[in-house]
Amino acid sequence: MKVEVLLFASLRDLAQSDRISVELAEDATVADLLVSISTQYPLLEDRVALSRVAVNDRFSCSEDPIPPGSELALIPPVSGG
Amino acid sequence: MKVEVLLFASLRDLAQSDRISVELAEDATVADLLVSISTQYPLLEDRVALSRVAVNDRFSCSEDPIPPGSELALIPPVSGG
Amino acid sequence: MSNAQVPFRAQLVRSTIDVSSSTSWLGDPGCGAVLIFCGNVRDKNRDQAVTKIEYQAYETMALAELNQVARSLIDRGAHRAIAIHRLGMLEVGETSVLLGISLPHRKDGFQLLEEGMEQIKKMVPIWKHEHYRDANPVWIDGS
Amino acid sequence: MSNAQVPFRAQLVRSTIDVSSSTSWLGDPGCGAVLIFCGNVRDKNRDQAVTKIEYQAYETMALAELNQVARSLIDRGAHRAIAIHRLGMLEVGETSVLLGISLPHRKDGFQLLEEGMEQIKKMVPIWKHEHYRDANPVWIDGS
Repeated sequence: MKVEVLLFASLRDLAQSDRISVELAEDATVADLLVSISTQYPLLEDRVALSRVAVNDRFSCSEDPIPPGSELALIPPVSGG
Repeated sequence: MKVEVLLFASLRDLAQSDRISVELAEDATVADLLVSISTQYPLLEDRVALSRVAVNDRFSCSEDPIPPGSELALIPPVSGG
Repeated sequence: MSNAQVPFRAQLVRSTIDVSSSTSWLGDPGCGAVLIFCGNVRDKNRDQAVTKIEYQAYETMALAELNQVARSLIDRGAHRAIAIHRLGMLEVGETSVLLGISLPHRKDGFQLLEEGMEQIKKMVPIWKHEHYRDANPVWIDGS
Repeated sequence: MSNAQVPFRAQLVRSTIDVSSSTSWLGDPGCGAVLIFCGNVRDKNRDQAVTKIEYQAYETMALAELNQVARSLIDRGAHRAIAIHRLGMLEVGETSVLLGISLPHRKDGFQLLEEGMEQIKKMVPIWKHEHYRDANPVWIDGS
């Protein structure tokens, strides 16, 4: 399946877009998503290693599945406050 | 010597005045002052036991002397804030 | 809870954060203590002279996480809690974040406020784009 | 220290304490953290319904001690500190005391603010005369 992943901060600047499209296996987990991003967008690889994935506005764990239709986002270390 | 001692809160209500006059020996210390207040104003005795003495706007210690002309005050446990 | 039905509140705003309206909202006749933290833009970071900071958020999630921080402060003893984060470009000295709580006694308030700020710093997806006097702007996001 | 020569301030006042003017005064381009504690009149104490509280001070000494508290917060890392206590009769919900500090980083601020409040509660000669719905007023002074 093809999913969209929202980008922020330096990731957005690097990709020159606020989202990327990623090819995934149907039963992909969050860990698989991170690997796929790094493979398909080598420019982002360094920062992906530091980032968490949010699924539908919540931080996820590596082994979580990716339900079709979810809103996905790559969350680098936050610096608000 | 005769000194004036400022009163506050319940002490002021008990004495029905914002100050009392106390007879002291010339070389009296703060500890002597407390004893003299209790002797000369028995109504205040219970609360005097809980109070500190301020000499010229500063908390004093029992053994401190009482310099003539000082502003003296009896400070029961504070409850501001 | 006299003047609000929900005892916690979270907001993302794009204009000045008004500390006095937050203080009023936190007021509660059963609370003797109100504590407020404001995070302001500093003129220096990592030895660089900072001129301004742009804050970018993943807005839906940031609001959900701010709400979660405020709610957790209620769960841990605050009677009211408010968390506000500003987005967009801020000048030095302006307030980027306000966290406030009210509770019956002050005793536990200081640590609660601190823990709330730690949560915000860790969990809320907002990022700074720092602008410097003598260098190009940098995203502060683990880079 | 851009907008004041003396970095600490203490006041005794007889009207509403304005949190926003204190917040403004605390602002400093070198400070990323502003913390404020407000002590408000609660509607209950020792299981009695409180209707109002009168605060009485030994004014010269109270001002000196408040100054001392603010100064000691500067000595321990705050860049600015303000301590304000209100006197006279206050209604439930009104603010009797405000303590505020600003400092470069938030880390030490919470404990510093707490310690400042402990100092005020212990050292500043001010007393409450609590008025109750169902009983005569009582001085809270160790009685």
